[in-house]
Amino acid sequence: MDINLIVNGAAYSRQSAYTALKFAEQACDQGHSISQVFFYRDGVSQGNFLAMTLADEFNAVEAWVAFARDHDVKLVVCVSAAERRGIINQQQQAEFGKPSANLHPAFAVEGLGAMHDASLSANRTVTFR
Amino acid sequence: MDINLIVNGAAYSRQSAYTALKFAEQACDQGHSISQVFFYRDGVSQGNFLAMTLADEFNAVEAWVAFARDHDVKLVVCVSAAERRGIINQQQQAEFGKPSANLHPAFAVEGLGAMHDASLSANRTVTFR
Amino acid sequence: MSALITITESLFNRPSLYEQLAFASNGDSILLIQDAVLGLQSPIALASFLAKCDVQGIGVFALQEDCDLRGIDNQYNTISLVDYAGFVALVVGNEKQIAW
Amino acid sequence: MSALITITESLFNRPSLYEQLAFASNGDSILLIQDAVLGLQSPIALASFLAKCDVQGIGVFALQEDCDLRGIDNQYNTISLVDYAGFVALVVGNEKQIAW
Amino acid sequence: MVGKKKLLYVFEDGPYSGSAGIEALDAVLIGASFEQEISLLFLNDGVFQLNAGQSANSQPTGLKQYTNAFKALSDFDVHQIFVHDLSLIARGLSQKELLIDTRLLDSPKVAQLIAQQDKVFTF
Amino acid sequence: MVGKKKLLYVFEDGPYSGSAGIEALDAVLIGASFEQEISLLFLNDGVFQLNAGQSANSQPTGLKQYTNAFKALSDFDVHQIFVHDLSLIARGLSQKELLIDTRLLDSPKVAQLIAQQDKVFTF
Repeated sequence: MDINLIVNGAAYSRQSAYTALKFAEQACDQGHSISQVFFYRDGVSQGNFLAMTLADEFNAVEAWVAFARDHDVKLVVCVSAAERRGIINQQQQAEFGKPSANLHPAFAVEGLGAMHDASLSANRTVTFR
Repeated sequence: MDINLIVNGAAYSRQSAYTALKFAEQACDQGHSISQVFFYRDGVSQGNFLAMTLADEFNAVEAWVAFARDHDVKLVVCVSAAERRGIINQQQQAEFGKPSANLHPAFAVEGLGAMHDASLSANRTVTFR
Repeated sequence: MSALITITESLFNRPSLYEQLAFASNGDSILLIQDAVLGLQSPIALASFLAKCDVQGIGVFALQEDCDLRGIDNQYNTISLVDYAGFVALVVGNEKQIAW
Repeated sequence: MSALITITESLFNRPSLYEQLAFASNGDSILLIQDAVLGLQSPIALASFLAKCDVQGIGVFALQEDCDLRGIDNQYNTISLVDYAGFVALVVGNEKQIAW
Repeated sequence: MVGKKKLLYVFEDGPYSGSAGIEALDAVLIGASFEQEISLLFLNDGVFQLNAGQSANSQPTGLKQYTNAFKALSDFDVHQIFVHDLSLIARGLSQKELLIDTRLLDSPKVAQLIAQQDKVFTF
Repeated sequence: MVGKKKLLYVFEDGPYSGSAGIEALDAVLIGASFEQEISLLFLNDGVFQLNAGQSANSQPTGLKQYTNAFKALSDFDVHQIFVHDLSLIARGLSQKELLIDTRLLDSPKVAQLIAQQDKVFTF
């Protein structure tokens, strides 16, 4: 089956990043495909590569990047949610004249249309709050 | 009176940034002094200068910076909370070899000791969750 | 030492916060802010909470601006609406604040 | 179309989520994850919720790993513990998921 | 139209304390452009999103009063606006105090609405 | 010692779902170095922070099982660990299942404890 995910919870502060990732890994192990993981609301913080967790703590951005690479999954942060929360990539940095960027390049920046596209085409949509 | 604040709620997602700021401004207007605003937990996101809100939306980082300048208030993000959430200044950028920084220079980076120092010396401590 | 207790969350979402009145002392004050003001709209929702506050000698306040923002029409004459200046006065007038 | 309803928050914090059972339909399934598994430790806390689920024909599951992490000892033989593979199977086996 | 999907957007929290409402509304406005069958459901504190008495934002540094944007939904051809009746009543509100035209549903009708959906978005 | 202040740290949420517990514990460990009179209070779901049955973290990519660190509190000379009795009982736990030695308090005793404090930290 084709499954897409929506992840709304913040990295570190909430377990939802972890739960979503474990679910996604297991789905792939069972032969399903994860068409897209869309990060919305505080979930966009999961693309911030400046996050530094302790060696024995779960690091959401590293875990998502590895997962997406291993299973060829599209990671997307919602552009409006991310800009409001200060998560931007180098292109946005240039566009808005900001001094830096912090979104991992493995994450695409797209609008809520991407969330709908994926939800309308996938067999299942699973939201993690 | 000398009042210190602890702010735990995330910028944009929670009202606590706004409530804390309105309280702080009113306290200063009444002749009290705000010795320190300590940003802990998700509250550290209020120092992220990459955040871009719409013109008619409340922008926490800009509002805190203006408030601190006008009233000579010390703004502090908790180092461990901020590093875990990817909010770092240029010194940390250099120290950890990160490609960028996103903490507004008006915010100091200190440990939980600073929270205790302020709380032990102030007449009142007010927490905004 | 008297306390100002601030409650931020909605009574409807987190009723247990309002049961924590059992941890307050005579002379404490409670200030309802943010979603906690939503209960003021219903003449029933906060009635038993306020009756207990009255028995325990605890004053109950709510932040006017948070009511106005949400269009809340205060149904309780035992809840005093305060502005941010009143919030500051409550902090100053109690030895400590507790954010439930 | 049957739904998998996931509940994430603690019964003790947000009891209204468990009253939203009224919005579920016969044949739906409920999966308790994260803080929602805390109620399994008490033989009383979830009893009336589970009785209603039984009447409505709704199966109740809980995520084993979240129980183990928290040291929760499931007190209910009507709640089936599932691993992440079981979570995936529940998503596949219902036409949609709703995250309450 | 064949192939139209039923999408439901649920509002469960009050406005301003958190951003769930404004971000759910953003999603609805984008969803409306997909020409599917869209519905909104307000339950629990979500009914306060539609409370008409919300004060306009007087100061420029204030919180954005975004909920008037619900009035624009009809311009986007979104007309299926449902409110859970018990949620409304328990909060001391009535249907005529709401910003926009809504349809009240009792709990079994809410269950029926949800059962008919292809996707349910919560925020 | 004259001038010592009474500081209370309150744990209200269960572990892992959120970071309130680990971040409250971080604050306690720093607070302990200030040589004040420190107490911890566990109420509501916070009592699960001390539940002894928590599984060790088997996989390296798993969630950090941090609550064993509560056992180190006594090394920091933190001995005032209070648990609200009704919160514990309502959640099917008993005092002997907890990770560390605690003192049970009924609601009036919790009110008394809070009333004696100079500062109360919630997270």
